[in-house]
Amino acid sequence: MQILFLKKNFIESNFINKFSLNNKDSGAIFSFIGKARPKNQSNTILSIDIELYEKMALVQIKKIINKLMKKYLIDDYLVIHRYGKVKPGENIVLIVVAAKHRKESFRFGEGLMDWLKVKATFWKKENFADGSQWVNQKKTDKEFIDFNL
Amino acid sequence: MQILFLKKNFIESNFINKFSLNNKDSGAIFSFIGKARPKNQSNTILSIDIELYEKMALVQIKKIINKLMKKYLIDDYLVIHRYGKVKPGENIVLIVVAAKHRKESFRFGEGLMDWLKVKATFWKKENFADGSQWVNQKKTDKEFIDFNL
Amino acid sequence: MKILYFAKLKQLVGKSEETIIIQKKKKISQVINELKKRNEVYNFAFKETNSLQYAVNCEYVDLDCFVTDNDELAIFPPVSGG
Amino acid sequence: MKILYFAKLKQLVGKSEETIIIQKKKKISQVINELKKRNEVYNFAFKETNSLQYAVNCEYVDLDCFVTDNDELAIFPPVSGG
Repeated sequence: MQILFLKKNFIESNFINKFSLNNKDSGAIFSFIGKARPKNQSNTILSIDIELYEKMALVQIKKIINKLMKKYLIDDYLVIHRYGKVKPGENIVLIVVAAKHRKESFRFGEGLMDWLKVKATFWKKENFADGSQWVNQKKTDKEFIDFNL
Repeated sequence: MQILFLKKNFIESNFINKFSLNNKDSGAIFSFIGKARPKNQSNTILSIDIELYEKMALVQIKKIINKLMKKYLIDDYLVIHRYGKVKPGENIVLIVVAAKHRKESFRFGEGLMDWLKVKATFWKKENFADGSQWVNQKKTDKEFIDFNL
Repeated sequence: MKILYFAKLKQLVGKSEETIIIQKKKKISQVINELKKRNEVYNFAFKETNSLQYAVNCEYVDLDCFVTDNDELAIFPPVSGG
Repeated sequence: MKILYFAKLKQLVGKSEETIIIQKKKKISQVINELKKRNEVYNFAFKETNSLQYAVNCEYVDLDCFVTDNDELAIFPPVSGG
């Protein structure tokens, strides 16, 4: 039951391994890693700056988790999100969920990512060789929230 | 693009870490670990014997993957399944999927697990202190295939 | 033709594989009826043919499928991996 | 009342936070109208108020929401984490 905001790159496997060992009795461990991509269409991304409104991100992610925990029976979760400067290939987000049954772990993990994308107060700016650009919220993510509110 | 059947326990994080590094350009890495549970209802499970019809399991898993790859755009996958004697808490199955977008990695990974449960030729026998019992296919898994055939 | 048995069926039949001779072709249901006539062990093992699954050369088939002497027939209870 | 700006809006306004005085209570839309009157920088930054998001004390609200002097108002473009 942990939410971490990290400034430095992290090795996902250390966290997944420890999480899995801590939840030996859970039959299902779901995990999702979101990584910084090297290109935006044809533009090479040199780095991504992630801005964070920490206090609100924590409030919002806890709210999402409370809501999902009422719907799906899970044993444990871990959420890690980077902020600051991120290089292509590095991890941005890691979600790990332990449950007795795989379907609950899938629904919880996927729902957490869907809501995190539209509620957690992070903003990405992509830096190119010739300038930089704030990342817009994805249309499909926006549609998800319009549909589910 | 790897399918492994392992007799010995494996550390999932080693595989996930290597897989993630090999797919630096994929924005989304999905993974699912299925572990041996310590109890069946109130009966303590001492170990699980997993029987494998290897040739057919490989044929069937490849078929599932080919079908899913026509529906979902993914970059890479890894499937590991144990056979032989497994102790509670040890990993039985690991699925890792790399894709450009998270939704494709989720749909592919979840579909792969759903089909694997009803098509891959593995059989589990749970060993208790006072005997052993073959595991029946779950009703929900059976319903999935009846609905999707 | 090679016949493979797995899991509980293997325990009931008491062996993991055997070879029978198929002249030309035969339906799987017919193969099983002939096995059941051998003795009580086979008769009991194949009591509920509808709760078993059948594969010819690694592909799922049903009881109506024909097999020839070169095929590999596998018979087993529903799988329970993952 | 503390106002926080994030991401592109922070760049446009040229600061990450500032404090204004609210007597009794005011709608957020009214707060923004007053900011826009200050100068061209604010006027431009808040040109499209519908494409911005608003939060009071870490909860999402809309432009009709009232704020008081003890609140923390945050204004930002739609989030893009994950």
